[in-house]
Formats: sequence, C-alpha cells, structure tokens
Amino acid sequence: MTMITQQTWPVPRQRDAGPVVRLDGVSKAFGEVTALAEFDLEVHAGEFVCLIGASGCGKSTLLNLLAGLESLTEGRITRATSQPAVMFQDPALMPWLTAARNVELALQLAGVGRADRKTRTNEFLELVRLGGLGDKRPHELSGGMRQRVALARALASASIGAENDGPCLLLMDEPFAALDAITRDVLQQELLRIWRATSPAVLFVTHDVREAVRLGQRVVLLSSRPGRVVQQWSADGVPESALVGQINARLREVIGCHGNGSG
Amino acid sequence: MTMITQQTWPVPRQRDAGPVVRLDGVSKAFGEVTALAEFDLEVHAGEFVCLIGASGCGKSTLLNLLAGLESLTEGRITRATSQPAVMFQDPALMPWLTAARNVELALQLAGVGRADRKTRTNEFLELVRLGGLGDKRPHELSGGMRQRVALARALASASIGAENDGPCLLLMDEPFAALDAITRDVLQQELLRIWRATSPAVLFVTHDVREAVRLGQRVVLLSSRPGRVVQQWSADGVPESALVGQINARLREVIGCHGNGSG
Amino acid sequence: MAMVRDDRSIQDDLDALDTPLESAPPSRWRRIIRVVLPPLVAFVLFIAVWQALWALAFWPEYQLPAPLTVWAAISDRFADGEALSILWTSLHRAVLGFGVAVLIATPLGLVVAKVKVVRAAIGPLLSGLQSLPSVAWVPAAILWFGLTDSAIYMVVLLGAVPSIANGLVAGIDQIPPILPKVAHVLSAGRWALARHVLLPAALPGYLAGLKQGWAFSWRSLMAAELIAVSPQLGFGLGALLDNGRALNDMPMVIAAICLILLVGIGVDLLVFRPLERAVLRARGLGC
Amino acid sequence: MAMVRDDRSIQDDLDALDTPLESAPPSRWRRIIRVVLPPLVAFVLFIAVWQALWALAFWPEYQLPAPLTVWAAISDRFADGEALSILWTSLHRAVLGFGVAVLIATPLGLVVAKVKVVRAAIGPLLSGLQSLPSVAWVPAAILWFGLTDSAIYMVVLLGAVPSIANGLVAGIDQIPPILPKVAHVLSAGRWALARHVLLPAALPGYLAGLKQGWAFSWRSLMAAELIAVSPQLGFGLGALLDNGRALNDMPMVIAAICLILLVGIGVDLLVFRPLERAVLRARGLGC
Amino acid sequence: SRIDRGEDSAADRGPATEVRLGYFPNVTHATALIGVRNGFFTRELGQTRLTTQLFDAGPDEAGGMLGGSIDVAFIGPGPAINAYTKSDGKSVRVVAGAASGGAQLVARPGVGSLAGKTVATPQLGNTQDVALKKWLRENNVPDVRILNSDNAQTLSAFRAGDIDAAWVPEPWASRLVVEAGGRVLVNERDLWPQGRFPATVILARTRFLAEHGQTVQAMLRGAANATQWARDNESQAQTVVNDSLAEHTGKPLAGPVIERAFREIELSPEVLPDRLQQMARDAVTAGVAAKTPDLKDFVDSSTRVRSG
Ligand SMILES: Nc1ncnc2c1ncn2[C@@H]1O[C@H](COP(=O)(O)OP(=O)(O)OP(=O)(O)O)[C@@H](O)[C@H]1O
Ligand SMILES: Nc1ncnc2c1ncn2[C@@H]1O[C@H](COP(=O)(O)OP(=O)(O)OP(=O)(O)O)[C@@H](O)[C@H]1O
Ligand SMILES: [Mg+2]
Ligand SMILES: [Mg+2]
Repeated sequence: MTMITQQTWPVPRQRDAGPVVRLDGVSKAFGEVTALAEFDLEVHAGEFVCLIGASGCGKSTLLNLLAGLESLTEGRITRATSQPAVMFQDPALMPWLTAARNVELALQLAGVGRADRKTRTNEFLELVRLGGLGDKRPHELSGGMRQRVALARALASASIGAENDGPCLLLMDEPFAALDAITRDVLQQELLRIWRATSPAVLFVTHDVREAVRLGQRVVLLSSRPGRVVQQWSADGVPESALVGQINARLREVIGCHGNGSG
Repeated sequence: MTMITQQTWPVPRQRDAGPVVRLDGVSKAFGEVTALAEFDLEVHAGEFVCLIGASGCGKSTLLNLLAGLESLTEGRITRATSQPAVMFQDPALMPWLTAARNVELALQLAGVGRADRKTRTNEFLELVRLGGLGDKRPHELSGGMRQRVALARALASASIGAENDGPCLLLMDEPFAALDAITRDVLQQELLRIWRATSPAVLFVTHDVREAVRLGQRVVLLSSRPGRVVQQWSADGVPESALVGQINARLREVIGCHGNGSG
Repeated sequence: MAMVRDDRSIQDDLDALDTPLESAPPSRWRRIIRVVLPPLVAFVLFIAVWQALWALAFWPEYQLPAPLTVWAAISDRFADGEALSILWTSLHRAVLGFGVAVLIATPLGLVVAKVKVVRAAIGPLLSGLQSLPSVAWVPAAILWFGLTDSAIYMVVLLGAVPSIANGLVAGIDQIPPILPKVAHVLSAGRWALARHVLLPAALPGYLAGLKQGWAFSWRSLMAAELIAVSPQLGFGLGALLDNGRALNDMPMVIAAICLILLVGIGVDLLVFRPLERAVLRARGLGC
Repeated sequence: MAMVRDDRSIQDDLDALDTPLESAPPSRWRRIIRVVLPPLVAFVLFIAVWQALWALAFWPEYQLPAPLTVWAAISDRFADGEALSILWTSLHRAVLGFGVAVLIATPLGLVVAKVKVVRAAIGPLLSGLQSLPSVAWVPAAILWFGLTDSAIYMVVLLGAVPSIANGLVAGIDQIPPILPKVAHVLSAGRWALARHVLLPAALPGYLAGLKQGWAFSWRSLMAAELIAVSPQLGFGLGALLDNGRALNDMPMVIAAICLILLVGIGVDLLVFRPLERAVLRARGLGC
Repeated sequence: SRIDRGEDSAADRGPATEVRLGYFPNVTHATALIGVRNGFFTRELGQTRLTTQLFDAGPDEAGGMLGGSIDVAFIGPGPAINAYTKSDGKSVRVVAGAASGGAQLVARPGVGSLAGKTVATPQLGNTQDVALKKWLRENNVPDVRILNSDNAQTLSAFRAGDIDAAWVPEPWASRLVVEAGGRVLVNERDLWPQGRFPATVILARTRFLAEHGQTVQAMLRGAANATQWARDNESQAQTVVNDSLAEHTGKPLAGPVIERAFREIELSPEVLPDRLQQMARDAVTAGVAAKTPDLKDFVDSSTRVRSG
C-alpha cells in the first residue's frame, strides 16, 4: 500500500459548517417518469453523506443533477463548490486509453504538468491496488479492475478540486459494488483516510447498509417513485450494528410498500 | 410477486449425480497474463456452486470458457449440457430493444411462438420486479434495473434449456451486485425457488460471502494470478455465520498474500 | 463563488460544444422555428452574398449570373413541366438502383465483415472499387449492355454497392463484442445473429454507409445518364447538367446544380435524417 | 450428448459468422499465408474466369480483350516509366487534396455535430453536396481558377470535404453519452473535449468517413484531371482513362481501371487497413 | 487459343423493322437534325420505324455502334476510323459523307505569333490536335504549350485569357469568334485540297448493312434529300437546326453564331476516302497512333445513292 504524498493530496483545510450544496424542492421528470420530486437536501462542507434507496429510486439522477449533467424540472440547486469530482455507477473509461492514461486524463484536463502527472497517476493506481496494470486497456481488465480505475480517476479529479480554493465535492455512485470483500475493506479505509486528510464533502451512494454506516456521518434513505428523502440517521456515536438493523428495518418498510418497484 | 406458471418453467426432473461439467488442467492466458492455470473443477447436475475470489482473479474468464466464448490455452473442458444460459457481469442489453424485447429475444431465438413469448416475457419481468417497465429502453433504466433485465433474460434462456432434454447449466456473474438489500433478498429467494423447481446446475459468481453461503451448496474459493481453486466448502448443514467467518478468514489470507493485486 | 442555478442546467449557457446533454422538450412552436429557421437564414444569407457579388460585378455575367437569372432558368423548366419529368426520370432510376444496391450490398457486407477469408480476399477490392470513378465503367457498360437502362443500372450498382457494403463492415466492426456473445449464448444461428444482433447493432454505421451509398448512386447515375439520351432512355438531370456544361450556359449549369442539390437535400431531410434520429433516439445517443 | 472439446473452443468449427470471438494467435508464417493467400486466390480466379470468357469468344476482342493484351498495355506503360509518372502525378494531387480536405472537414464536422444551429443550417447541405457529381463543379472551377492546378484542387475538395465531415458527424453521433459527461465533470473545455474525447471516441466512424472521403477525393480527381490535359499540368490517371475512352481502346481503358484499382487497393491495404486495425484493436473491437 | 467465331455471313433480309440512328445535337450534324425534324428519313423508310439516340461524344457513339445498339450513325471521322480499326475492320462501314470543313485556329485579339503561347485542342490525337501539331511543325513555331480540354471549357478559358488560341470545330470556332472576339489565324479548309475535308460521315453497322441494305439506302436517300433541302433553304435550315438544338440541349445558338457556322460547313454526301486515309496517316505522324491502319474496306460503295 502506498502513502499518498503531500503533493498528491494537499494540506487539509478547516472544516466549514455552512452548506455547500442545497437542494430546494427539486423535481426531475423523464417524460412521464418522475425520478425525483420535492427533494430537499443540504450537505455541509467536509461532510460525508451516504445515500441508500431501492434500485431505481433516483440516486444516480440526483448525483447527475448535482454534477450539472442534467437539467432540473423544478426547484433550485445551490452549490458553493467548484465542479464536483464524480465517480459514475458505470466505470465509463475511455476505451481507447490505457488505465493509466484514463487516470492521467483527469490531471491533464486540469492542466497538471506532464512529469507531475505521471507520478501522481502511478500513486493513484497503487492506491486502488492496480500498480503495474497501468498499461492495460479497459477491455483487458476485469469488471472490478475497471471500477477501480474509475475510482482512481475520480480521486485524481477530487485532488485537483482540493488544491483549488474553496470547498470541494465528491460524488460517488456505488464505487465498490464490483469488488471483493477484502479489496473493498482496504479501499474504504483509503477513502476515509483521504477524506479525513482533505475533507471534501462526499455524497456516497451504496446498497450496502453496513458500508453506509461505517463510512458516512449521515445516512439518507430515499423512497422510490418518486425519490424523496424518507429519513436520515446520524452515524456518529451510534453503535454500528444497531444502526444497521434500524436502517434495514426502515428500508424493508419503504421498499416493501412500493410493491414490485414498477410503480 | 408473481408465481412462475407451469408453462414458464417446466416440471422438475430427477437430480443426476454425474458431473455435467468437468475442467481438467485448464489454463487460459491473455498474452502474458495468465488468468487461469491448471484449473480443475467438476459441477454435478443440479448442483448450485458459488465462486468467490479477488477482483481480477479469473471468475468471469472461467464462465466465458464454460460458455464456449473463449478458446482454451491448455487443458480440456467436458460439458454434458446444452448451451448454458449466461448472465454476464455487464448487463449487455441490446441498446435498441426495449426491456421486454430484450427478454423476449432469448425466447425468440429459441423458437418460442409469438403469443407464448409475450406471456412468458411478462412473467419474467414481473419476477425481477420490473412489471410495467417492459417498454423502457436500456438507457432509460437505472443500473440496477438493467441488471434485473439481464437476469430476466438469463432466466428466460435457462427456462428454454430446462424444457429440452438433458441437464442444463446456468452461469451467473455477480447477478445481484447493483441491487439494494431488499430487492436482492427477494430475487435470491426467487432464484432458489426456480433452482429447486427445475434443478439446473448453477455456477454463481459473487463477492458477497454471505450470499454465497446462503445460496450455494458448495462454495469455491479461487486464488488470483493465476486463478486456481484454493479451497472448497460444502454449505449443506453448516451454520451460516460460522461458514461465513471461516471463508472470510481464508479469503483475507489468500487475497492478502497477493499484495496489491498487481502481480 | 456561490452559483445559483434556476430550472435549467449549465447546458443552456450556449456552450453547445461543451455539453451534449439532454434538454427539456421545447414547445412545438419553438421546435418548428428551431428546425426551419437556421437553414432558411443560411439560404437567405447565401443568396444575399451571391446577389451582392453579382451586383459588384467582379466577374462578368457569363461567369456569375444573377440569382434571378438562375431562378428564371429553373422556373422556366418547372413551368412547362420539364423539370418534373427530368427529376422524375432521374429519381426513379436512382431509387431503383439504390434499392437493388442495398439488397446486394447488405449480405455482401455481412459476409465480408464476418468471414475472415472473404474479407482478406475481397475486402481491399471493395475499397478499391469505391475509388474507381463511375465514368470508368461507362465504355464497358455500353459495350456489354448496349444503350439500355441495364447499362445505367450497372454503372449505378458498381458505384453504390461497395460504398454500402463498406459502411456495413465499418458498422459491424464497431459492435461491442459482448453483444454477439450474448447472441451466441442464446444459441442464435448465423441468420438469427445477423438479423437480430449484427444488423441492428451496426445500424448507426450502416446508415452512414447507406447515406454515402445514396450519394454514390446519385453521382454514378449522373455519370451514367451521360451515356446516351434518347426518348427511350429518358432525359435526366445528368443530361441537363452536361448540356449546360457543353453550352457554357452558367445559368443552366447552376440550375442543374440547384436541382441536384434539391434532390440531395430533400432525400437527406425526408429519408435519412428521420431514420437517423429514430435510430439514435432509440439508443439514447445523439442530440 | 456429451461433448468433448480439446484446446480450442467451438469457434474453430468454421462457423465464422457465428462466433466473432478471439482466437489464439497463429504462428507468424500461418498469419502471412492467411493474409496473402485469399486475395491471391481471388485474383487468380478472376483472371482465370476472364481468360476463359475471352477464349470462348462470346464477345469480340474489342469488347473483351485478353488478359495478356491488357497486361501488355500496362507493362508497356511501366517499361517506359510513363505509368509511374502518371501514377505519381495523380497520387500526389490526391494526397495533397485529401490532406487539405481532412484539415477543413475535421473542424467543420465537429461544429456541425455539436452546434445544433449549425447542424440545422448546413447539415442537409453537406449531405446534398455529397450527391453532387464532381463534374458539376468543373465549369465553375475553370471560370474561377482558370486551367490551373487550383481548379483541380477545388473540385477535389468539394468532393472530399462533405464526405469526411459527414463521417465525423456520424462518428460523433454514436459516442456513448457518458463519455462527454465524464469530460464535463473533469472540467474539460470545448477544445479539450474535442481533442481528448470527441475525436478519439468518434475515431472508428471518422476513419470510415476518411475512407469514403479518400474514395471521393480520388474519384473527384479523376473527374478534375479531365479539366485540362497538358504536359505542363501533368498527365494523370484520369486523362489516361479518358484517352482510352476517346480512342475506344478497351485494353487501355482496362489498363487505366487496373491502375486506379491498384492505387485504391494499395492505399486501403497500406494506409487504412493498418489504421483501422490499430484503432479497433486498442478498443478490443473487430476481428 | 481462342475459339474462332467468325462473323457468320448474313443474308439480306429486306427492310428492317427498326433502324436506330445516332447523332449529336450539333451543327456539324445538321443533316441528321433536319432529316429527323422535317421527316426526310421517315418518308423514305416506309414501314421501318426510326429510333433516335443522341450522344454528345463520338467515342460513346462508336461504343454504342460496336455494342450493337446503334445501326446508323452520324459521326466524326476520327471515332469512325477508330471503331473500324478496333474491330479489325469488321464492324462498321462508312456509307456516305455528311459534312465537310468547319475547323479553325482562332486566337485571342492581339495574339500574333503563337510562339511560347498556349493553344487548346479538344482531345489528344483527335483531328484538330493532329492538324495543329502538323501545322506547328510545318511552320516551325517553337515552344507552344498544347492543352487538351473540352470545347466548352476552352471557350471559358479563352474568354478568361488562360489560353491564347484554340483549334476547334464548329460551332465552337464561331463562338470563339462571335462571342469571345477571337480572330481566325488558320482555316483548316485552306490546308486541304479543294478546301474540303470530312467533318461528319455516316457510318453503318456491317451486319445491319448486309441484312438490311435497303433500309440503309433509304436512310441515305433521306440524308441526301435533307442536304439538298438545306442547301436550297439556308435560313430555314438554320432555324430548323437551332430549334432542334433548343429542344435537345435546352438552348439554341445565338443567331450570328449559327449563321457563321453554317457558312463554314459544307453539307455534302461525298465521302472523300483519300482524305480519310490522309487523316489516318497524319495520326501516325503526330505520334498519336502506332501504325497507319489499313482502311481498305472502310468505305462501302455498294450502297451509293443516286443524288437527287
Ligand atoms: N435518461 C432517462 N430517461 C428516462 N428515464 C430515466 C432516465 N434516467 C433515469 N430514468 C428513470 O429514473 C429513475 C431513477 O433512475 P436512477 O438511475 O437515478 O436510479 P438509481 O437510484 O440510481 O437506481 P440504481 O440503484 O438501480 O442505480 C428510474 O426509474 C429510471 O427508469
Ligand atoms: N480480453 C482480455 N485481454 C487481456 N486480459 C484479460 C482479458 N480479459 C480478462 N483479462 C485478464 O484476466 C484476468 C481475469 O479477469 P476476469 O475478468 O476473469 O476477472 P474476474 O475474476 O471476473 O474479476 P472481477 O471480480 O473484477 O470481475 C484479469 O487480470 C484481466 O486483466
Ligand atoms: Mg444508479
Ligand atoms: Mg468478472
């Protein structure tokens, strides 16, 4: 395992308590399908928020809205950060670039110099345990490996945001879904370390309640059809297993009452 | 929840004890990367086998070999079943077909008549809790929904195999990875029900040890670089949590000793 | 650096190159304006520049006729129905030739794309044939088929078939390999694979090939129509163009160019554009 | 129904249409045979049929000359170096024209693909221009540029630019929308988006467009070379073809066709095929 | 090792049911234009149906003849000789002449000597190209750039000043003079004995000639009558020709152009076989053909028509 050097991930800044992202009565409809409705949420600078919810409830849509990739149908989003770093649900690697070049692209587009770029790319690849596989193309990698490349790219992009002034935001959509338990554990710890060191605000989508409780300061449960905030839990100072049980029970309630998810 | 009718999934047949799939000293190399080496495995008719292993250890490669989608580098595979039904790690839906047409395609290619096809397609969509979303295109679905469409297609394809004479084989690559806990539970139960009813041999790849133990009769752990069978556990009659702990420990050992997975 | 965004995302900031993202559906009225206005403005601008150049008299009249003169040349031909008969003759041949070309090129493209031996054997030949100008076939066509419609169709086919086949091959080459794999595990035979996976998956590339193939048909037809003019063979656009050329009659040449463009743009707008949109829309691609 | 499979998967069962899957790399020697043999066999077969048809004398000699006569016509030209100079004249013009066309068409295609207003305004025009035969431009080119090389290049450009631009547009339309989204969240500007995402992602479709564009350049050049023939302007393949036509000299016409095909096939084999393979290989596509 | 399928000797089968006539919409083909438009051919043909095919280039027309889709054609001597030699003297015969004269070297105003100048001819090795090369050699004019370009292009280039002179047939010579202010340097008539050389001949397919000699004779009678009528009614003939041009090409020639062109061309059914032979020889002299073809059977005199 590699230590992220000072250069790769710059000095932490003071945690700000004000909201860096605010959604007020946001709705998003795709034709007749309302993915999100009257959605309200605040994320504070340096906060780690986990989102959970049924499959198809609108979590990815929410992240897309925050990243400015889709237009709202109603409501308003106030964002006090620079362009968020995003890890999509799909790895979305450029198929013509090697793994290393995919990660490097994040740095290159941010204007990092060539030599610096190479070093930092290697560090990020080592971080996601893909050191030595940098010259493989996406189609030569396994599903989990691709996901880790995407993770490395998102972290590289976030490291740029952290270098700039002002608070920054990291949006992650099921980043560890295709990983085995051990690798997942390791990467969770790495993510926490990075978060503690640079304190970006993190919005983290996961289906693993245990993971949500372990990582998040706050866990937000969404209902589906349309997506709304049903309940929130603060994870600080609550015993993990108790909270997991509690959330699971509520989740079962919320998802159960949606019938078979078709509306 | 819908009951799968007699028509959709035909009468169960006797369980055969002989191996339907046998791998003898199978190796698979991609250029310099050896994904699998001296791989030996037997799967018996009607058996439910779960595969676990580190990210990139060769699980998907193994399924591809069994499905006849890649050529071996060495060794031999003996398969006493018809073409296996496969659920790939990627949903791999035809982007130009609606969800329903994607599922229907499996039946259509098997020569099922039009009216019959429609009924069965709807049943499979209901089964994966996507009833009413059949007319959506893949790009209009969420990640988890796409995965469920792929599951419905694989089950449809397996139902054809079950209708034909002889044992049949179902290969599933992390089928529930993108699903929330509740939907996953429901679909696990459905899968088990179908398996009990028609007893195909199942090879099921997952990263969730708990899931492996719950579903499988046998759990096979692969090492990585190159992929080999490290250890196997029979899940019958062993208390779940004990086995999970045992497997997790061994997994940690195996994956840990591979360093950061890069070689 | 707080930024407030209301109702619409950054994509409306006019940085179109930057953000090819989905937008809220505009009203019917605005959509029509969006579709109709830009080409209209482009057209008017073009005519205005032309008129200005003509008015400035940089070139003598016989080099650059006034827009009105050309319009007179066109409308004369429309007035006595000649233009319609010319257009009909050519269009009818082109559509027929193109249709046959598609029927030949599609299986050919499939086989070339998927059977390695065939690809090695005739793949380069197909590309080579594309670069052979249609007029090259004219002498041979006359000698072999005589002055018949067959000669014209031969020239058109030799122009269009390689182009369409190559488009299909390019389209098939770009299919994500997982899709044929899916077809394989669903026990699709060759025919089912081609019909249910390869052709639809290659459709965007295939359509691009069809468009180019249409262009080639049409151009080849213009060349073929110069073979001979007779009451039996009918008088087409190619002959009109060539007459203008032979007579050094710029208004006539430009009128012929306008008619050819009219057909080209018309076919694009009425046939290929909607097809393309439908294909891309269904896949969640394009704009 | 036990089935035993040894060392190789089903894909070697010669059902090539069925299984476009990866195979073990064959030995160097076998690969060369695989690449060289099929076209050779195709060629020999073609010549054999031709010779047989000729020997049966269905057609008189002036309609279908013997392969040897044509060969003599070609080798005569090679012997005195004329063929090389002809090839060189044409190739050199075509490459230059094509190069300039690529430089013009690439930004044009980008803008048309990504700026909706521009697309609405000139998209159909681009397709329309493609279907305009090159000879249509000849009178205009002469009027504006005189009997010079510029006139020839203008005709070539008007032939190739729309084709390449359209290929790029089609390629860009097929880009999975997630990739530009990635570029957006990585804060790519317009130029970076085009350079790092749109162009490389569209490369397979773009290459297909380039191939068609090359075909158009080459065909347009053949038309343009008829503008004027003189020792000063250089004597190209187009002129050779036209001379054969004018003299009703079938061996000469077929020799010209063969030379044009030779160039077409050569360029495909030496330039586009390797490029295509590299592009597809890097993406894990194709064969 | 080629099977010998000699042209099986064809017996005379009387009048044909159809005769396919090829010609250009061009003043040098005035006989055909007048004959068709004023019904001179159909009057002579009786039951035989007349089908017309218009071409705009001799080679294509010759190809149509060799390919068997044209029976009788008005055509220039160059393509006619070509078609004859290419088919080893088998496929075609000249059965009559149609027009003679009508080619001039026209220069831009102010151009005196052609030394160092650019001169255009229609096509490498065609009649005018050969004539120009021969003339340049005989008159020792140095450093002339010869450009082969389409007649229509030649006119534009001439007007634009890209070329200094052009040796072209009618009506282009007249257009250069009337529309572009050119000056005649050489009239090709002056280079031939009696000022006559073939501009258009009537060609018949050998097979058709053998099988339907009567029909060919009828066509020749029609042509002769048209010629006679044109000589007798010159201004009317010009109108008829110009109307035909307008119909076929969409545009008539300007009045002065067609008047001048008519003056330069002589419509006559005479064949002038020695001039044809001379043209074939000149082609070799100019380095365009490899060897002088043997034109022994080129002219078929069995079908000669009594004029009148
Ligand atoms: N482009 C689109 N067009 C139409 N409907 C869409 C589109 N994108 C998403 N949807 C719909 O919006 C809803 C929310 O989708 P979203 O992808 O946000 O779900 P999700 O919470 O991320 O689910 P998952 O956990 O399965 O990834 C779904 O019902 C989906 O069908
Ligand atoms: N087409 C290919 N070309 C080259 N290498 C490949 C190819 N496919 C797989 N590999 C390599 O083979 C190894 C096994 O890959 P595989 O996809 O089977 O892993 P996996 O066990 O399914 O992993 P995951 O759990 O992440 O999906 C990996 O190291 C991968 O890089
Ligand atoms: Mg999602
Ligand atoms: Mg895998």
